[in-house]
Formats: sequence, structure tokens, C-alpha cells
Amino acid sequence: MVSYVIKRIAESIPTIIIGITLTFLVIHLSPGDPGSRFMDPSQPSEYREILQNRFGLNDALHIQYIKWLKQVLFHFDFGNSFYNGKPASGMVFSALRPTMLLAICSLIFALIVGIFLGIIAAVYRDALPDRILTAKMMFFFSTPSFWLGIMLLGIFSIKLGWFPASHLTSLYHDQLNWSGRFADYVHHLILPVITLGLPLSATFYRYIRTGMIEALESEYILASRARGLSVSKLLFHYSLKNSLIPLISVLGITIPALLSGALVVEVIFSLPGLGRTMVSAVFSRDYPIILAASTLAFVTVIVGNLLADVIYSMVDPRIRIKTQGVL
Amino acid sequence: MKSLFYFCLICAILLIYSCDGGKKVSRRSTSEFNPIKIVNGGTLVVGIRAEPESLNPLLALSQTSRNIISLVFRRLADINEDLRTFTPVLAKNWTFSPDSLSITFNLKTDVLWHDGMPFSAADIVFTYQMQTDPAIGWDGISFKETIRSVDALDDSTVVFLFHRKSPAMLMDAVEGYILPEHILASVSSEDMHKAEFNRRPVGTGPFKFQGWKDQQTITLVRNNSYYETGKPHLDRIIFKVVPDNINLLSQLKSGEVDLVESLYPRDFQALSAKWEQGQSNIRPVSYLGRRYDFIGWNLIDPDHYRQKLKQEDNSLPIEDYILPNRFFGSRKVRSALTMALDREALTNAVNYGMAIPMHGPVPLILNAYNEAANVHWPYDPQQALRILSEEGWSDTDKDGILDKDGIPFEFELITESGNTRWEQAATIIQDQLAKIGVHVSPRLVEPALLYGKLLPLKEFDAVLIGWVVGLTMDYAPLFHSSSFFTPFHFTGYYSSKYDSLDDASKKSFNPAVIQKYYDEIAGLLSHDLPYTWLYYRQECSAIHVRFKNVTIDKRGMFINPEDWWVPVKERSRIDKLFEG
Amino acid sequence: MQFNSPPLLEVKDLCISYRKGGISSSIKGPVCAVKGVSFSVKPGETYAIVGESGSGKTSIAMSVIGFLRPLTGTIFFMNKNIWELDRSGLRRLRSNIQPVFQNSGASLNPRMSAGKIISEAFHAIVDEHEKEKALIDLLRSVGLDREILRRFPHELSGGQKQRLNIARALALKPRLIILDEPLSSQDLSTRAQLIHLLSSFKKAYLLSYILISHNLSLVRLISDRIAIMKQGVFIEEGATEQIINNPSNNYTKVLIEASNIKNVKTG
Amino acid sequence: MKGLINILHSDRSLQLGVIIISVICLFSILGPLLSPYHYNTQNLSESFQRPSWSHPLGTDFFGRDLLTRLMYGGRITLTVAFSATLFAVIIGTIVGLASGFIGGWLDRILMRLVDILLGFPKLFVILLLVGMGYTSLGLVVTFLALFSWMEIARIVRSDVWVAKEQLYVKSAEALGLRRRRIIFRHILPNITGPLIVSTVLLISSLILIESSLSFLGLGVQPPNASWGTILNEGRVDPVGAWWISVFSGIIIVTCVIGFNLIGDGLRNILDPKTGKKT
Repeated sequence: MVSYVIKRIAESIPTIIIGITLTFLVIHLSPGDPGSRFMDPSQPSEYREILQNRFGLNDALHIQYIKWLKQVLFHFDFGNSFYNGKPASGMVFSALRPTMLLAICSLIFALIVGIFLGIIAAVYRDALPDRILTAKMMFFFSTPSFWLGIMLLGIFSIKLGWFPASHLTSLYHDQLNWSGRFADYVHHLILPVITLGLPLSATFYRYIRTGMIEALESEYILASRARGLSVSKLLFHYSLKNSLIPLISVLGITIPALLSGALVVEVIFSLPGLGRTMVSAVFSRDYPIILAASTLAFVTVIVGNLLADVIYSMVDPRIRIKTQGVL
Repeated sequence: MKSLFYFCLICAILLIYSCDGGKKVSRRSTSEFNPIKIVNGGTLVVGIRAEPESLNPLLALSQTSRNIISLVFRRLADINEDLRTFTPVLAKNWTFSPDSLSITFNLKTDVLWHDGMPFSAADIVFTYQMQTDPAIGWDGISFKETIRSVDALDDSTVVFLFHRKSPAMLMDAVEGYILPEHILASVSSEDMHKAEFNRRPVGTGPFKFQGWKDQQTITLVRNNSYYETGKPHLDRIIFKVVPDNINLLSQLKSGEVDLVESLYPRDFQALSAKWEQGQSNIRPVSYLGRRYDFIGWNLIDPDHYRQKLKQEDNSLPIEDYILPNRFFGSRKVRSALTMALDREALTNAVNYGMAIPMHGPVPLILNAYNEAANVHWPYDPQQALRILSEEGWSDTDKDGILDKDGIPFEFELITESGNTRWEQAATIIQDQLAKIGVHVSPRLVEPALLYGKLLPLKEFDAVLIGWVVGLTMDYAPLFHSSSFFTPFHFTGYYSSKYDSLDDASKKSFNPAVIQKYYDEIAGLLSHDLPYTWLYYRQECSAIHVRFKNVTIDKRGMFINPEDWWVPVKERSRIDKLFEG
Repeated sequence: MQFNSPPLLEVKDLCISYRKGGISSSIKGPVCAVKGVSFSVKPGETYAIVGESGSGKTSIAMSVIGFLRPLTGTIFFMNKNIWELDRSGLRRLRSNIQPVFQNSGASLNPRMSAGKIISEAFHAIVDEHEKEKALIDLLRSVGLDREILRRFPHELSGGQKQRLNIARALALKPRLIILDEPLSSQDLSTRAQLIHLLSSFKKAYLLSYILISHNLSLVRLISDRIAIMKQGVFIEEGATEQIINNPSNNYTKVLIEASNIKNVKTG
Repeated sequence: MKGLINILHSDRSLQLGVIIISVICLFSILGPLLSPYHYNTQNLSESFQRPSWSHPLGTDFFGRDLLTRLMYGGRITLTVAFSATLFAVIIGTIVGLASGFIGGWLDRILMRLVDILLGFPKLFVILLLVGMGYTSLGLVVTFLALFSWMEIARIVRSDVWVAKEQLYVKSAEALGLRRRRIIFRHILPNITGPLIVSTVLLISSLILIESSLSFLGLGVQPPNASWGTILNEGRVDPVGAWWISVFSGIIIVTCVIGFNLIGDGLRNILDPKTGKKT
């Protein structure tokens, strides 16, 4: 297992390097001057040169690239933001925390909702509850999260004022005791988590429903049923366990999608996460931040995939890592 | 050269409060000026759309950064509401030398930096060195051009020596916040942009920097050892980042945010309506701001210009670079396009009435402004069509678009992406010009490309953007031939008459003569139309009514925050949470 | 029979292995399906390989047609080592070796009509008229009606499908046809007809067959020589009658008894 | 034709999906021709009108009829989604066929590429690309296509793997047919089923991605507008001018549901194992 994990990590390093190299090329070859936003007509035009120097944009592209790569690999230094001079790695790491919080909460929310409703639908298969749920889930599966977000924000936050419309915590968060802080987080996270999690839960729902139906009809379940095992035991012990396995294989694919989704949700709910950092960095051509954020995003995806694979092989002893090609 | 425009400072104060709003406030709080009732405490939450880029006065560019800096740092003296006289701040007083070539400042001696170190004359000298260091690139560097040297006579006396006599000497001397030498002396000017200081500033102002949560909040707290004893009254000021406008507005309404400096006019009007009906605690405040929008035409042919630039021959006269643009090379065409625009409708639509149509170059806020000097191009599409047909533009192929020599009158109007007002204005202009058969394609370009490439290389047809004006102003970077190749002279306007007027105005010291030159410049530019000026905007701000003693005028929102206070019985939930 | 002429096909020391995918299996090394098999087939001869399923018969067939690269060993066909040919050489050679598979249905593209399937085999003939004529002749020779040309595989009977397969194999006038259990999925009467058909072509076209089967009684009817295969090796090889009447290996004896071959002979 | 109708009748969700998509296509293609308004004609005096008889879905900031704009926006959205899907399917099919049929080192390289591209958070990368250049329609389509062909390639590849081992392919190979003929006449026709399903599902996911991009302000340029752009315009005031974001959102959701229903339906028909009836 350990050697497998090491092998996977080694395999993913070229992926990351290719990714960030492409990112580097894209941003440096694109037209326009990131320094121009710091200029105004009252400044002497030589200031442009000074800015170019300050940002290290005067060297030839390959020299810039080698310099940058050396810094990243040997010093873990992604440079400083053009915008505010802060170290890019620090900015991006502090932005990763809210994103992870949002993503993990949404994933848990989606799993709970998807599994629960999937079981109900499978038990009441083709009856009214199943049909209603399947139609509902089709709706959520097809709903763009930004629209869901705007609607939730408009209704529950702006119109009704039940939930805060932005940020992860209240201003007086630090004044609260631990239970108050927890409640504060929950209060702020409910709408974003629903926005990000609901469309995802629809995916999980489909897998669970199909898996459960298959499992419930399988011979060994029918046999256990004949032996008089209780229905709840059957549901949770036998069927669910088996239908969870394909779900875990989906988790790996879900992670890039979660990050992409978080980007939009963070913009809507003004959350200080990686996605919003990326959006504003792209708009302001803040090269170091763009590079640091993309690198972190790639690494997150790869680590997430690895975790999903490891969990997968732990849950299903039959498979044991063999499926690496599929994931 | 900037300082020669000293007369710009002598400006009329326009619209401080929107009249009705102002009246109501005074009615509601008749007792707020009674000093006995002033109590300390309370928290002000300021909603901001983007994080400040830096809290270092040398590097700050955005309005947000400047606002926060104005609370943490102090100048030698602050300009008064009349934009003519100054109130001492860090200086106790000052005297001009008999030859009027130097000013001697006597400094306050009881001022402490926020870290407890005493403030001294060395800080003033150090600040001057930093401000004039080209590697740092302070954006106010032109203020210091007239200064020869700054010397500390002793710990509390500083002398500013000038190259020549000018009416703006005091202004030039006091411009810029004073920096702590004991902290910044160890930072090289190349590393200034990534100094720790930029994120945890130490100043002498009424509020101390306390903390900065990335992308969330910046907290300032009361400086208990502020040199004006008893001030400030507020416990803390929190700047809260809320990028989304809807969020910001809803938080303002719900009391989560107390102050927003720059509201969208549409939201401002809605707030004002509620305020006037007495249904709201949010006091809307509007005043003439510093921003105007315009269309810049490219007067020369971009391809020809690029070819000439490629020759890299510095000896070529400017005329060689100029091949008139096939559309906008002709002044008459520009005037026709201007007449085809319904500026009144455009102004009102995109600003919801919170702007004034603008016909000439001089910002309304300056007293050099003289509407009578401008050439007025009325909204008259018929006349515009007539002029265009005189210029050879007519719809010969009956496709609804004017053409000349087989070239249809089609061009791109570029504007900065992400600015709703400009996007809307461009779309309206497209519609208005379509009515006379001119086909405009608006194109949104992100700023780095627009200001970094398209404008500096004059690679565009027409551009719709805006300028922010300072209290001094100078048109040379925009229109004078000496700046023909610099990034902001993107229209390619070249007029020897303008050059001579500009030069003449800078040589004169007589305010009446300068005003005359200025009127002539206004007349010339509004006749030649390198720009078509669209409108001058009013600032739309709002603050919760529980804050008393608030002065807001064209100098901005944060003129006297050390005087603001909140009566105990009006304290909000947030005020109490921080106290309890 | 020209038993003295040089062999058409000569296989020497053939070893075939499968490498199954996945980490765990690759560690253990290759699984050998065929170990050190040698044999030769002369022109006009029918050579049968008999063994139970999984013994490696089909692997040999696949190797000879050029679908499965052997681990070691050589396969000479018409004096050319087929695994040393380049792609175009192999393609040219292929018209001389044709397979007929056990599953007659799966060998026909479900999305092509019978006519398309056959005419595709005549890809070497450019002239449309000539192609048409050759096609009709071929159909007649395998005993199929013209009207089946418009039908799709799923609309044909099992016997018709296999005749179609045989027709396709014959179209290129090959020297060697590899019959991989060609009859095992057919019913009895069809089997008899197909056996008759195959023997008649053998004479008419001077064909060689490699017949792969687990059924000794069928093999006996048409083969000249037989190899008995078990777990990847030839355990016995010889002339048909000699093997059946005089098996030297115990496994062969079991096979002969199981297939009840003596009864067939007398009955 | 009869076969087509039979297929339609065999699955309820397919039926519903086809109806929805046909209505939306008609709405987008014919709608602008029938509407009394032009999608781009401004009437500043009618800015932000609530839905009424003359403007059934209300008006936007410029006083333009929202219904007409949504119809016109449909053209843009569908064009972008369809053309990006087309490119993605072409790239994906070629890569999948090459990888699956030729195999070997080519397969390894291509699949590594697919893995790498799949590892990137799509929206991040497309946002970066679009944000760095001109946001023209053609480039948006190109970038969308460049980052969505991988799923198709995987599906095609695995189906080719299966098809390649089919006896009819082996027989064709034994005939000495050219590779190209084998790929295009024998393999490709037999993997179209799953390919069509994933194509339909790709259309719906590209509609979502395009809308997200336009929503972030990086999509289609004015005066053109996709549904995402219109939705973004509604963000100026989602409560006061609710009709803009509500209606544009509804049409995006409906359209995506339509394509998903078709995809599900086709999957049920082509591969009953994963369908409802298991």
C-alpha cells in the first residue's frame, strides 16, 4: 500500500509540472501588461520600467521560467503578489482553508442527502416517493449552482434576512465561546453548502438508487430475506455497503468538479476562498497568485484522487488498487 | 509643473449634502453638537468592495487604501474645506522665509507613534527621501518636484527649501503622510513593495492598526495616546470586504455595515427615497466627486503608427507618425458623432440622475471650470447626418450603414470589462449611433490588456473609460505633443495651438491670465474633440444615522472620523457585542 | 495427396503467454498458454488439433493468423516468418490464411448486410462487374441463395451464418483455412452438410486446413493428421487412423473413449 | 423514420427530453422572427419593467424585451454548446480510436494526457484561458472543446478495446482490409450508441460551463448575449428586478434537464443494465 501511494505521488509530479508550466506560458504569453494597473497619467512614464523590473518581467521568458521554477521547487516561494506584495503561497494557503471547509461540508451534505434519499427511492421503487424524488433530483442535477446560489441568496438572505449573505464568520466571531463560534460557522455556511452540495447529491442519489435496487434484488439478499433477517439490517448492512462502493469511485472524479463549483459559490457568497482568489487574480493579472492558486488546485485534485483511491481499496478488498487505470 | 496649477485649489464647494437629506439629519440630531453629551465607544463597520492593496502611504493607489491610511497616518497639515488654507496637524505652526524660498515647520512634541516611539523631525526628512525615491514610485512624486531639500534643524524643526517661489509651496510641502523612520529605515526601496509594514502599518493617527483577516476584515482600534486628548471617540473601525454589490447593499440595510463610500446610483436613489419617507436609518449623502467618463477617439491610423514605431527612428518628427484615422481623423466627423449622442439621456440612464452631462475638459469640481468656455454640441442627429454626408459618408449601398469609398462606418468601442456603467454606456452609444447609420461594436477588454497594450500602442478605434481627477490637474500627459508617445496620450491628438496655450498657461503667475488661457484650452479641446466628454459623476455614499458629528464633503468621507461618536441609547448589536 | 512436397506452414517451438493487466498479476510473471509446440502442415493436408477447452488450441490459431504475438518460436508460412513481416507484408500474406470461427454470429458485423460482408472480402477486385460475378459464384458454391445478400446477420440461421463465414474465407482463394471449432455450435444436420462442403472445397481448391476441435469424431472424418493437446503442449501427434486406433497416451485414450469414436466407426 | 418513432415511444424520459429540446430550439430559432421586438432595440424609458402583457417576461436595464432576448440568447448558447460539443466529440473520437486501436506507446501517451487534463479543475483552467485573452465567441468555443473531449476519448477507447476483440473485427483483419476501413466501417458503427449518449450529456454540461463563464463576466460580449450573460445582467438587482435572473435561470435549467433526459433515455434503450429497469 505504501509503495503504491509513493508510486502514485511520483506519477502525479509530472502532471503538476506540466500543468503549472502551461499555466505559466498562458499567462506570460497573453497580451497586456500587469503593471499598467499601477500607473496613472500623473506618473513619469519611466515608472513603467521600474514596475516591470519589480515584477521580474524584463527577463527573457525561459529565464523567468527557470528562475520561478527554482524558487518554487527549492524554496517553496511563489513570489509576491503584484497587487499587494504579500507572499503568494501564504495568500493562497489562507484561501484554501475556507475552500476546503466549504468543499468538505458540501461533500458530506451531498453524501447524506444523496444516500438517504437514494435508499428511500430504492425501497419505494417505482412508487410515488421514488418518482417524486427522481424528478426532483433530475432538477437539481441540471441546475447550475450559480443560479441556485443567487436564488437562495435572494430569498433567504436578502428578502427574508435569515442567513448572512457573505463571509465565513461574523465580525464578532472572536468574541464568541466555542459553541457560539460553531453556530456562527453553521449559520454562515448553510446557504453555500446547500448551493454546492445539492447538485452533487443528485449524482450520488443516482448511484445509490441504482446500486440499492441491484443489491436488493441480488440472490444473496433474497436468500437472507428468506432466512428472516430484519429489513433494516438488510438495508444498511448488506445492500448499502455494496452500493457505496461505486460511489467512492465517483468521489475521485467529484473533486475537480467540487473545486470548480466552489469557485462560483465563493463569488456569489463573497467567501474568501481559493476560487475567488483565482477569479480576482485572473482579472487583475496577478501572475504569482494565479500560478500559486493553480498549483494548489492541481495538487488538491491529485491528493483528493489519491485519497479516494486509497479509501476505495480499503472498503472493497476485492478490488485492491487494481483499478488505477480507471480512476 | 503641476504646482503651477495652484489656482485649481481655489474651488467652490459644491453640494455637500443632498439638500433634503442634510436638513433631516440636522433636525433629527439637534443636540449632537453639544460637547457634554459626547461619549466614547461604538464600532463603525465600513463596507468595502475590494481589499486594500497596501496600507503603506507610498504605495497605496485605491480609494479604499487611502481611506484606511488616512485614519492611521497623519500629515504635517490638512487642507481645509475651502481648499485654500491649511490646519496644522503634526506641525504646530510654520513660517515662510523672507525670500519665500523656504518654509520652516515647528513640530508638535507630544506625538507618539503607535508603537510608543516618539515622533520627530527625522521622520519628516526620511519621508521626503522615500517619497522622491524613483524605485518606490510614489504616485504623488510630482508634488515634490519644486522642493530642493528638506532638513531637520533639531528634533522639532524642519526646513523645506524650494527651487523657486510658487503659490503652491505649502501644498507641496505638506502633501503625503509621514512615515516612521525607525521602522522603515531598514527596508530597501526595492523591497518596499513587499515590506511587512504594508500589512501592519504604524502611524500617528487617531486609529491604530489591529488586524487583517485575508479577504475578510481589517480592524483599526482607538489610539489611546492620540495627541488630541479625548479623541477619538469610536472604539474601533472595521473595514469589511464585501465584493458583491447586492451583498453590500443588503448588509447596509440590515445594519451589518454602517458606511459605504461608493454606492451604485440606482441603489442610492432607492435608499434616498426610503430616507425621505423616514423609513430608514441609513443617511444617504451625495457630493460632487472626482470622476468623469468620456469617449476617446483614435485620431490617427493605428497601422501606420505601428509601422513608424517599428522603424525605431527617434529623429522622425511627430507629423510622420500621423496618418489621419479613416473615421475619426476628421474633426467634423467627431463633431457629428458627438451631436448624434443624446448625452442627457445617456447620463441619466447609466447614472440614475446622479451625474451631470459634460461638454468640455475641465472637471466641475475645480474653479477653473467655466461652462461658458466650452463649445456645445447639441443633440441633433439630423445635423450630424448632414455633416457626415458633407464628409462623404452616406449609405450608398442601402444596407443601413453609412459608407465612404466602399468602407462601411463600422468600428469597435472598447471599454474595461467588469464595469457595469461603462458596459451600459457603450451599449447605449451603440444604439444611439446605429440610428444615424454608424455601426458600433462594443468590446469589453480586461484592464491589463486595455491599459497595458491597446491604449499605449494606439491599437483601437474608440475607447470609453473615465478619469479620476486630483485637486490639481494637468492636461499635458493627455494632449500635449511632448507626451505623444506616452501611454495616456492615446488619442494621437496633435495641435500646436494647444501646445502653445498649455505652455503659456504654465509660465504665467497671474490667476486672471491663467483662467483666460484655461478657457481657451477648454474652448479648443471641446471644439477639436479628441474626447467626447460624457458626464461628471456625483459620489453616492451612505452612513448609519447613529453616528454623530460626521462631516462629509468633496474631500471625501473620512475628514473627521476622530470626532464621530455614537449615543449610548442608539448603540447597535455589534457595538454591544464588542463591548460585552 | 502431396505429402512429400515442402510444408506450407511450419511452426517451431512455439511459446505463447498472456500478460494479464493489473499490478498484482504482472508481478508473478507471464502465464504460459502454449509451451514448445512444433508442427507442420503440407499443402492439401488437413491437420487437426484436439484438446479440451483452455488447452491452448485457439492461441495457436491466433498466432498463426498473426493476431497474437508468440513469446518465442517461429511460424513459417510459405517460407516466410510471419512475425518478422512488416504491416503491409503481413496484410498481403493474410489473404492466404483465413480463419473461420466457432461463433458464426459474432464473426459477422451486426451492422453490415450479408452482401456487404461478402463483397468486402473481394476488396482486391476493382471491376464491379467481375466482383458481382465472383460473388454469385461463391454464394452458389457454399449453397446460399442470392436473396440473403440483403439480410443482416441477425436475420440469418446458424447454418447460413457459418456458410457465409466460409464463403468470406474462400473469397480470397487462400491456401490455408483455420477452422476454429467451426461446427460445434451447429445442429447435427447442418454439421453434416458443412463437413461435406469443407471436404469438397479441399479438393477443388487444393486447400489446407487446420482444424481445431475438442470433438474427435468430427476430426476423424476429415483430418489427415491429428495432434492431441493438453495444458499447452502436444502430447501426441500422428496420422489420424494411427492415433485413433493406437493411442499411446492415456489422455488420448480417455478422449477417444469419451467421444465414443468406435461406435461412430461401426455405426 | 418509423424506427425513430418507435425508439421515441420506448422510453418516457427520452420522449419528454425530445419535446423539451424541440420546443427550446423552435423558441430560439423561430422566436426572434415572430417577436414584435428586436433583441437589441433599446427603449430607455421602459427600463426594468415588470412582466406585463406587452413584455411577458419584463424588460432589462435598456428596456429591451427579456423574452426576445432569451430567445436570441438561446441561439448563442445552443450554438456555443453544439459547436464546442462537436469539436470535443471529433477530438475525443479520434483520440479514443487511435488510442484504443493502435494501442502501445501511443495509447499510453494519450491516456496520460487524458489523465492530466481530467485532473485540472475545468472551470479554473477555462477561466484562466478566457481571462487572459480576448473573450471572443470562437475562442470560448475552442477552450470549451479543448477541455471536454477527454470523457469522450475514454469512452471511445474502452469501447474500441472491446470491439477490437470481436470476431467480426478479427475476420475483417484477416481479410487484409486496411486499418482505416476496419476502424471506420467495423469499429466506429458499433460504438456509436454509447458515443451518442455521452455526446448528449456533454452538450448539457457545456451549457452549464458556458453559463458559468458568462456569469463570471468572461463569456459572450455585448450586445450579443447568452443565457448566462443575461443571468449575469440580472445580478445588478436580483430582488428588485427578479424576473431577469429567475427567467433566464429557468430556461437554462429546462434546457439542461431536456438534454439530460434525452441522454438518460438513450442510455436506457442502449444499455438496459444501468437503466431504470434493473
